[in-house]
Amino acid sequence: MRVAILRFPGSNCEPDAYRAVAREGGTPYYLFHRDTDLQDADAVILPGGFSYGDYLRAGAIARFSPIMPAVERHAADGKPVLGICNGFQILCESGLLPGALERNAGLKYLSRPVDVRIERVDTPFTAHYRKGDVIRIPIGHGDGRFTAAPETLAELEQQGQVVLRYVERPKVDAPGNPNGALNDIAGIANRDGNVVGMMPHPERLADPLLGSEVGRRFFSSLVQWKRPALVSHA
Amino acid sequence: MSFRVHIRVMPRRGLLDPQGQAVERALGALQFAGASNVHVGKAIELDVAAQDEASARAAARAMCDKLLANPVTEDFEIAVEPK
Amino acid sequence: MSFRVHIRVMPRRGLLDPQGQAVERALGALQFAGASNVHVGKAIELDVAAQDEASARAAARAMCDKLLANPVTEDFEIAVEPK
Amino acid sequence: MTIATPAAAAQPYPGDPALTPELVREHKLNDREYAEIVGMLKRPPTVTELGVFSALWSEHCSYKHTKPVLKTFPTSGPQVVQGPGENAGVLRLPDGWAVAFKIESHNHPSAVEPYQGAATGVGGILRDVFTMGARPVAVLNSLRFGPLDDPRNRYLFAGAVKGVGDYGNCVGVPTLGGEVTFAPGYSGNPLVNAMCVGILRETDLIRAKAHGVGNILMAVGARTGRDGIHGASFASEDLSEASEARRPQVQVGDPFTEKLLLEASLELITSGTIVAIQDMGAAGLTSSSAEMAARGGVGVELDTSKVPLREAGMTPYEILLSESQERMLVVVEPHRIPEVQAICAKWELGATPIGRVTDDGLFRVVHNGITVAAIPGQSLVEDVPLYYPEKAESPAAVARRSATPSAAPATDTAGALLRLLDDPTIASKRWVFEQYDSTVQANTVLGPGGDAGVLLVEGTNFGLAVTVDCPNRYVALDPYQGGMMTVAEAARNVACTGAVPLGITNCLNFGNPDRPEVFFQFAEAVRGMSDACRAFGTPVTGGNVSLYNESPIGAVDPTPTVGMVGLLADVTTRIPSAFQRPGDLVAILGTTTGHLGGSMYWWLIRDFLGGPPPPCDLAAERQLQRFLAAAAAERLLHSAHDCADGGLAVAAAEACIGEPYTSQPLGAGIHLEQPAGISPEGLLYGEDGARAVVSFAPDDVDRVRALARELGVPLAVAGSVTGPGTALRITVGSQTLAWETTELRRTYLEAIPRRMSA
Ligand SMILES: Nc1ncnc2c1ncn2[C@@H]1O[C@H](COP(=O)(O)OP(=O)(O)O)[C@@H](O)[C@H]1O
Ligand SMILES: [Mg+2]
Repeated sequence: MRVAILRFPGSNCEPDAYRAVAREGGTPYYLFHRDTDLQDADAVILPGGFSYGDYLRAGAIARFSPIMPAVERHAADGKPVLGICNGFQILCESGLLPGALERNAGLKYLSRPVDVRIERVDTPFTAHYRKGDVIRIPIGHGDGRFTAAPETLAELEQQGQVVLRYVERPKVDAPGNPNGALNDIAGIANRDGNVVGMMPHPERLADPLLGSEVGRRFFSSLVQWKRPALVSHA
Repeated sequence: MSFRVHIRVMPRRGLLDPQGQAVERALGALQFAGASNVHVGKAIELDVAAQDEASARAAARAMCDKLLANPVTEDFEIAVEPK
Repeated sequence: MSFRVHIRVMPRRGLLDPQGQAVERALGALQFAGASNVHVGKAIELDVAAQDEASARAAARAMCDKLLANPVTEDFEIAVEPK
Repeated sequence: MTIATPAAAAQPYPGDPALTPELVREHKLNDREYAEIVGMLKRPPTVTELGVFSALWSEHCSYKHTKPVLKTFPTSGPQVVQGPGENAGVLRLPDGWAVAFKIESHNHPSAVEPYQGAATGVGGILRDVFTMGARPVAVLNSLRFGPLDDPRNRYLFAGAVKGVGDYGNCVGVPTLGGEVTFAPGYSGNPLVNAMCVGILRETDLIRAKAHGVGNILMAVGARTGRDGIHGASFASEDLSEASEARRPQVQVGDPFTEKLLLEASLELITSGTIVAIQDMGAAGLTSSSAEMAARGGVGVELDTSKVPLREAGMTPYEILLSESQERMLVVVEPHRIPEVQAICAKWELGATPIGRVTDDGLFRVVHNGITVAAIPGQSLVEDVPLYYPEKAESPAAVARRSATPSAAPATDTAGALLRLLDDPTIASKRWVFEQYDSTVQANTVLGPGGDAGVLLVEGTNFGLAVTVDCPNRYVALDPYQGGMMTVAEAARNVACTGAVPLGITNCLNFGNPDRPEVFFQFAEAVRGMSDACRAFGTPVTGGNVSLYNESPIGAVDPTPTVGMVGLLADVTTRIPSAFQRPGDLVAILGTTTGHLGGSMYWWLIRDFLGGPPPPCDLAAERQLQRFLAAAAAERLLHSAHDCADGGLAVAAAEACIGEPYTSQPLGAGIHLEQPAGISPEGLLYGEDGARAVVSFAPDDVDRVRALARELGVPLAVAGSVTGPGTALRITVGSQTLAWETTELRRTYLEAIPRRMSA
């Protein structure tokens, strides 16, 4: 599985995604924002970081990078695209995913663990989890409050496009939803389920040496992903 | 000709504006009792070279549509003055 | 009476404005060739209850001095309109 | 008297003001220094030269008051690859790896503009590390402010924390630790120290030494504006209203450009394209070029009219002294300029030739063809007049150390624990470190909140433990003991994770050295630190001095902050600080004498800040460090937490409290023997050093005891960990004190957020 990992000026989690893919036996490689060809990628990851310093709005400038038209075509072909954190923000800005990621309700950057429930297991990134699994992985963001117009939100729920939701464990002394995201949304997919964006960072807990590797299955799912046979919608 | 363009990008009415709320609370705490309905957005200023005011304004609108404002969550206003 | 107050808080001239620079470069890359001298600051809107326009303005200035603008790095402008 | 011929000619730049005694004084150069300058040049300096001397001969750049004392630090050891004198120190790690690390202050800029001051402090220390060829893998920060009931202090605290966070987060380097202390002495003069740790292959190490006559100097990165002109001399004066008025243009940080500069610099270094690289930090282009030339024993010629500017009409004086951030000076062989430019262009950065290496030993500056400065380069950097200030301990300090509290002993021994946990200096710093990305780079094994941060060195299975510490109260009461204790506490924190302490960097924050009591503190603290470093085998690899930390209300507490790194041969053996499992046994390591002098307990509960601080027993500390490393290697311990502020009771409470994200804190039942002559307060809240609270499986008790005996560490098995939501019970003699751990946790977690939302 060839996995293109995009580097925008200011990306800083691309080595983390690279390692996570390589560990599961995939073939990661970097592409630069100025590239225009995905070089036969089977999947694309837009990593975390601060593309263009997050100046103006997170992801707003990166979405115009020369590489993005190729990503749009790849997505339109139904192939897997994952945006993590800043990558999620770029996907929303570019319209590949609906909604927007706004300043955290607490107005502060937040680096902490969150508990998220896997709501969908038929995406290329979550197939190795069981529906309802709750995993604890880190977030690190200042702009992670998922927002969408009421109609969009209703549609996301109806279509089952919510992939990850923040949950609160009993008797903890911190809110389960760290940023005020509507409907506790931590990650969503597009209609076809091939494009996924998420605020938490599974790639940061994917190495046995770190003491927890609960994030690994996002990458093992991807590396072993087989595209389902096309079902005609006609 | 060159125009100075002032753009105000504000959170869309009805959406949560935590920053506006925080400022409103802080103003209250500082005893600025008369302040209410506070919203915080972005101010962008730039020079635009254009034939006339109308085209400077049109250019600024295009910039907002494309880049400067997020159509999902923000509204914008443009003011143009000759330099 | 109540006034609608618009405040623009901008990075002080001469200080580095990385955000303005990034936006200027992005506009250039998007072929908005005519844009230059871009600066990005904060826009704040609020209602102020006051006797008259002058005291609304004075209140807004006090808010800027105390809270809304950083006296070391930012300058502000105030516009007041009756509601 | 004969008129000597000038060493080299230089002319005023058109528009320069006349050289007057007032102008000389405004440049913070005294008569003696001015005479030395004239003697060195054999003519009066130009105004540009005056600016250059002012910057390089500031305390900040020249260490003119402190050099002789700093020379007494132990700096060698088998692990030292690079000691003091470079941008950062470097220690050897296994398998060809090395660690570069350094700490630096940004106190004065942060007092004026906390957000930008702290942000640019982080930016500067990152550059110090990546200019060595190391990739930054961790930052730490040490912060000190006046009490949080003052809104100005809250503003400074909030701004500095946001500045540290925004910068490091954007560059993508995890913040793995730090400390925050609040005390009245820091009102008006906060301390903001930032540390960076980087990893490199030892063979990729590059030193900031210009060589090769004819090689080209290039400016890489951001354009030069009028930011922070005279920042170095500004850092070398008391904070007064006058300095408030003449404060330089604030330096604004741009972490986005820093990230590009980081990638470009590492690519320039590892590709072998460049000869040397140094960041333009304090005193900008002047110090970077003059210091690189002096280290290489060559001259330099700069053409300031070639420097890319952000603002039109800057004079050579302004260009030389600008402290615009995110700039590098690079030395390149002429034929490689295109390669350098290509690498920089890839990272969207400019790279502009602005000068060359010469053979005449001069620091020469030309602007539009006019030579505006020509100074013997070696002398400029090395012949700064040294000062040997007087030192004498103030009688008030002696009296404070020998005093005891006059208020009656407290009656509510149990309630004291809640008071201590609610004090912002002891309370959880989660409000702070959750604003810092602590997991980016995917190597974080132990994040902030414990004793030291631990990270995996990528591509290996070993880890580094990192910490910054300074028990400033102790240093104020007894600078020698306090100096030792600073190193001991850092080492203890590192050791509690199971790591072996390797070496230190330090940031010496003191008041005005011309006052004998301040210089006494300085010299004694350094002596104490040196003794501890020698005893632990942890050499000093570099550091930074920040003097003149005084505000209208007086000097700050002497604060010699220590940054330490330690090695965990197998990162999976790391020990967390909080209890992990109900049923585990709890033991106390070390000797408890009930020493309350200098304690937080006396200060908060008995309203008395004084007495002798706990004496530092270096041998006992060393034995404790050895025990913890050995026990970790055998995977014997489930938790280890040192006793520091607030003593045993606070350490035990913190071990119960753990993280807010676990469902309910654990409890513990602990029994303390009460030897004759020791009060319950002393047992619970005394701050004797060389102690830790550990937990382990009951099955391992014999092995733990044997190891402690073998290594000479006193160990008392004192109780056990109890289940979630149970109380912390401590029996002292016949008296049992009990606390609801949910209440302890709430108090500890809420102390800072509650004050910050006031
Ligand atoms: N400014 C800070 N930045 C990051 N982490 C911090 C900061 N202040 C405190 N911490 C974290 O909280 C832990 C506990 O702080 P402190 O009580 O000062 O510890 P100790 O006494 O063990 O040095 C530190 O080891 C560190 O991990
Ligand atoms: Mg500790």
